Amino acid sequence: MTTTPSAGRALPGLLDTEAIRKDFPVLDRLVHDDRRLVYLDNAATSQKPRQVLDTLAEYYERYNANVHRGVHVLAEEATALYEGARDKVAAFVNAPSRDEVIFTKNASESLNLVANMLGWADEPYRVDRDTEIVITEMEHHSNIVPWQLLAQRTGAKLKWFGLTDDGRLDLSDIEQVITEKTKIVSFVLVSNVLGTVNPVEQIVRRAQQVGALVLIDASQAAPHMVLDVQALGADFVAFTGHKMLGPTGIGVLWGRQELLEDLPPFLGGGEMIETVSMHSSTYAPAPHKFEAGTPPIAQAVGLGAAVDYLTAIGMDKVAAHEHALTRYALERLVEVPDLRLVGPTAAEDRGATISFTLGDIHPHDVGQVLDEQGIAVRVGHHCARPICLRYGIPATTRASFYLYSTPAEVDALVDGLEQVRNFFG
Amino acid sequence: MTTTPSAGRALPGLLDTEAIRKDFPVLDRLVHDDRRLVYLDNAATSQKPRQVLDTLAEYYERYNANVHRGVHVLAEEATALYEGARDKVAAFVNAPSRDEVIFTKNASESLNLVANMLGWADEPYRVDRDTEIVITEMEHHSNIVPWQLLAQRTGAKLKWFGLTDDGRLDLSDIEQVITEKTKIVSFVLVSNVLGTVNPVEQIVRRAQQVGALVLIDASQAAPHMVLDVQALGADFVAFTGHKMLGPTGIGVLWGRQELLEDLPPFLGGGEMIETVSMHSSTYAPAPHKFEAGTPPIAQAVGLGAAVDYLTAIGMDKVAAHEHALTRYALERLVEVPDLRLVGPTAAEDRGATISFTLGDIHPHDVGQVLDEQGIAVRVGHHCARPICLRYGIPATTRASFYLYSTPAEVDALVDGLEQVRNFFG
Amino acid sequence: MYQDVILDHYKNPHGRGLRDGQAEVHHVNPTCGDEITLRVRMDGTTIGDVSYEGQGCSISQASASVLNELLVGKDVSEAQKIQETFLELMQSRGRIEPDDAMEETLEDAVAFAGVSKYPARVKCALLSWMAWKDATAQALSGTAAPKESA
Amino acid sequence: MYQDVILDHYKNPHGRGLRDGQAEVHHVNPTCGDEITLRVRMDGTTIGDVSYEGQGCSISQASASVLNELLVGKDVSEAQKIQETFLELMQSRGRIEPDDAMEETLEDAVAFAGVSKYPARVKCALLSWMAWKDATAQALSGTAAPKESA
Ligand SMILES: Cc1ncc(COP(=O)(O)O)c(C=O)c1O
Ligand SMILES: Cc1ncc(COP(=O)(O)O)c(C=O)c1O
Repeated sequence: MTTTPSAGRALPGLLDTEAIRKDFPVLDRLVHDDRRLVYLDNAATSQKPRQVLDTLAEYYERYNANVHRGVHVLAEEATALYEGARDKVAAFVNAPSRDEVIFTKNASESLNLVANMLGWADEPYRVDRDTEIVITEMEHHSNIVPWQLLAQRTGAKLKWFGLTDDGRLDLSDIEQVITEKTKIVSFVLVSNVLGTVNPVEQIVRRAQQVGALVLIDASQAAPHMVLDVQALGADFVAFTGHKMLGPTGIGVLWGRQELLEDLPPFLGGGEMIETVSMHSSTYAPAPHKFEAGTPPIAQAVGLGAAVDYLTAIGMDKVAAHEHALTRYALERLVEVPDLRLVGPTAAEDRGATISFTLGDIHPHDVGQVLDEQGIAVRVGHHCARPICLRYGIPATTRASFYLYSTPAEVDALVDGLEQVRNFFG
Repeated sequence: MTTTPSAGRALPGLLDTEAIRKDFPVLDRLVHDDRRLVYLDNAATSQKPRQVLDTLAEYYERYNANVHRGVHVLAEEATALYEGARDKVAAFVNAPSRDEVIFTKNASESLNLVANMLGWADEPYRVDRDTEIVITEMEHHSNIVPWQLLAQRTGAKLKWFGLTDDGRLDLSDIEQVITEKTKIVSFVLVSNVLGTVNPVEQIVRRAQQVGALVLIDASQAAPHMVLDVQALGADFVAFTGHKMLGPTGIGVLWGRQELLEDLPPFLGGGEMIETVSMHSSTYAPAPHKFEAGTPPIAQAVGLGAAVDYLTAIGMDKVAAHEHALTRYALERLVEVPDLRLVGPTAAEDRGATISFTLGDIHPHDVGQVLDEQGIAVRVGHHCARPICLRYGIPATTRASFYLYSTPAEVDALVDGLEQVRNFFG
Repeated sequence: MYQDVILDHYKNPHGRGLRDGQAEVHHVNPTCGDEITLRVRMDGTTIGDVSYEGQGCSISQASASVLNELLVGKDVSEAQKIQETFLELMQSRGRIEPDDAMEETLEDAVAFAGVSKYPARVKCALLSWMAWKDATAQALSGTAAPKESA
Repeated sequence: MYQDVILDHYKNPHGRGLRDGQAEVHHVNPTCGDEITLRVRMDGTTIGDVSYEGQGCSISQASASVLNELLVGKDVSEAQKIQETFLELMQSRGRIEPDDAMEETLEDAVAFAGVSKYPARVKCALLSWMAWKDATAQALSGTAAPKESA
């Protein structure tokens, strides 16, 4: 098979990727000597624009200081930058208050933070032996293991929604799964394997009926679509900086103010206290109560720059670009013989993450042969092994797109898969 | 008072700061229009050399990918860089095995990690109602609050060593403080307020007698002296990257391998598992077991570059430089009328952190007037309020030096304090 | 930031010391440890007395002194307006250039305009004002137990 | 990395399937989910049989096939030496250029030299060899319960 040249290049809704790609130094990289990198591993982590890298460099070269407690210029400036990043993130997700934005190290910490708060909370939030926790079978391990640990340690019961054959949540038994005993429902907004966008409203409505809290894992949503925490109606929303053009080492937890006030702290230490004596301590108001120790200052500032970059382009435009690309990719991938999609086959209610198997060829081999052509995809469980168990497959190959991805890269993938088949055929 | 010019410039043991300072862009910064920055807030955070910033930039511009699970070039390279940083840190602290080095987000997380492991551990490590935790009155809040939380949540008793009038640990009742009931003794190697270097051997010996674990908070030691975890004889050692020329957002916990194998995980999520099903999970071996989610990849790599920088200079040389400077600073500061040192007055067993009060002038005012002269010091409790309570003072002014600090900066501080006195006299 | 007015109040504080009042509050600035104990005595709707004791930097000390001078003897509604104006000024990050009307309202307190450029010090300047607001609310709602000086 | 030898073994694996043995182990490569169940039958100190079943990529499958071909019939001490040589080669990160002696010891397994450059794949290549080492130790110590094919 040869490339269908530029078949996809005129897709309506695409961004000006030629301009955008100039901002991303790594996209010029050659791999395996002379192959131009085709980076289709965006669900694992995104690349960073020069604007973010410049912000990081400038922070360290001019403003670097510890935050919050200093009266000197650098400390004031660093604090203003760090807290300014909080303002930016709050605006980005339409938080009612900046004080609802907690900086963590990654989405995993954000999710663990909620699980731990609930384990140590007083009534009515406390998770204990007589209560239930609800997740789904399509969660990332970071939204499974914290709840397994909490269930083990408190005696609470862990329940979950199963999946339909076409990669969507099976909510047919929602009233049996979410019950009066449920304290927390935690689920992913966009699956990092299937690409599925989940029906938030239906789940939130049922959770509210029974008085359960709702935590949404928006790690694969925040980078790709308009995220409005008020519209979602959840109590907590977690996401991670490195997948949305930001640095590694920074995550976010948004939580409703009353809850953050009522719930106990997680990590203890500097910055999160009001007053400390050897005998007892009181805690600062949120968000500081949940930010023990020197925060990831430069990383928060870098995330602020990433949010600026995304906002300047417009998250609706980013979503439209990815939607057009996903539709094109799905169309082209069904042409590949023996390719089986794992996840929704239509572009509707679906993100730009596409998992598949290719005949009997093991994903490791698929990924390796693609890599030899410069095409970077992810292979394996993608930290969501229950999905593989559910569909009876050892692993998948996953291609995932972002605002700099192009139809030509989709074509390269399709051509690459043809080579894989030839090689192992 | 006028500067005693270059009185200190010929001190034996000083590093070639002229050369070193060229590596630190921020040190050229002018503040308040035309004042050259005199950065004496190194105990709060250190500045970063160009070598570290270049490493960060290069990481993001060429190698950025998520680690551990990829078969593509970038993922392999990023993993090699991340794990290479672990090797560097392991060598830096003379760890018997690289697998004993856990990357966290800061020292506070490292300390909380140990507290949480012990709370959920099985016998013989488990901290519960019948057991005791020992800390000291000179701990940073990050080594107090986690133990207060653990004590509250498990019913264990929290005990501590008091301080002598000259700013040292009062170990006279060591046998009553550390007893057969003690499960963990956690203490600071170098105080971030007093500068005191604590007598590790005596405490470790007693802890081993009663079978208690020992955690050393080396946050103010790792940046400034040779740190050898084997020589310390502790079970865990915690420190933080941003104070040792590294980026923000990265910390380290070193722990003895058998302990890391036996103790339960803390944060759950991607990367820390071996195999996950909805019903149960098993965990990866250490260090991964304790590194849930996407780690601070770039920050670890940056810390590796910081460690390279420090190692090239030599930690013994860094210590000698700071020792000479501390001796000089102590000499000069006693000249300042009404200045009262808080902490040891001699340079022996003492780090390059000097806290003091200046008559009745509130530290906030001291810091502000110094800042107007471009001199950055820290004022307040320095996240160690019990020390202020112990010495009956509201707060202190703290000047802290590092490998790029010079005798001329000590002189500038002394002159600056004279101006403070004139202003509020 | 250290206007002469501020230094004067710092060196010669007005109305320092704890006297009788209907409500007492204790406020702390956790970032620096400044503390204030403050009592309010209402005579009807007039601020009869604001007495205080505490430790802190020149800014927090001078600010309490200015507050005492400015609010005692005023009607509570007027005092509240002054407090709001002061709060607005302090939160302006140096962006408000006090006009004549503001100067008339704030009198000596206008000298704190420069402090508003220093976020870490704004809390010092506001410490006594927040304590006063809190204590006054308690005194007016009658929930507080009367406090007497020892 | 995909030498013809490797692809041949992948497409036509030797000794695949579970047969009788004195010890059985199950090993998993958590980073990719490759799995192997492997049995060892010892005839005295000779490797009587190595039988296996599992799922995985071409590298892990081919490696098990090569192992079977290479070790069955050998004395255990010789087999252990071969295993160590293979381990050394795989952990060399591409830095060992196999010499004649190594080629003689490893036969077809020498084709995996290129895989050693790919850290993520080294574990695939070693999966069956680690499983074999484990199972053999169990069989020799006599701690394992005999396994029979169904
Ligand atoms: C002695 C000591 N321990 C712990 C910490 C906490 O480090 P971090 O804020 O990076 O978590 C610090 C510094 O703030 C410190 O000086
Ligand atoms: C859906 C989802 N949740 C959570 C995470 C965890 O994010 P992090 O690894 O940054 O903690 C990821 C990404 O790895 C993800 O895709």
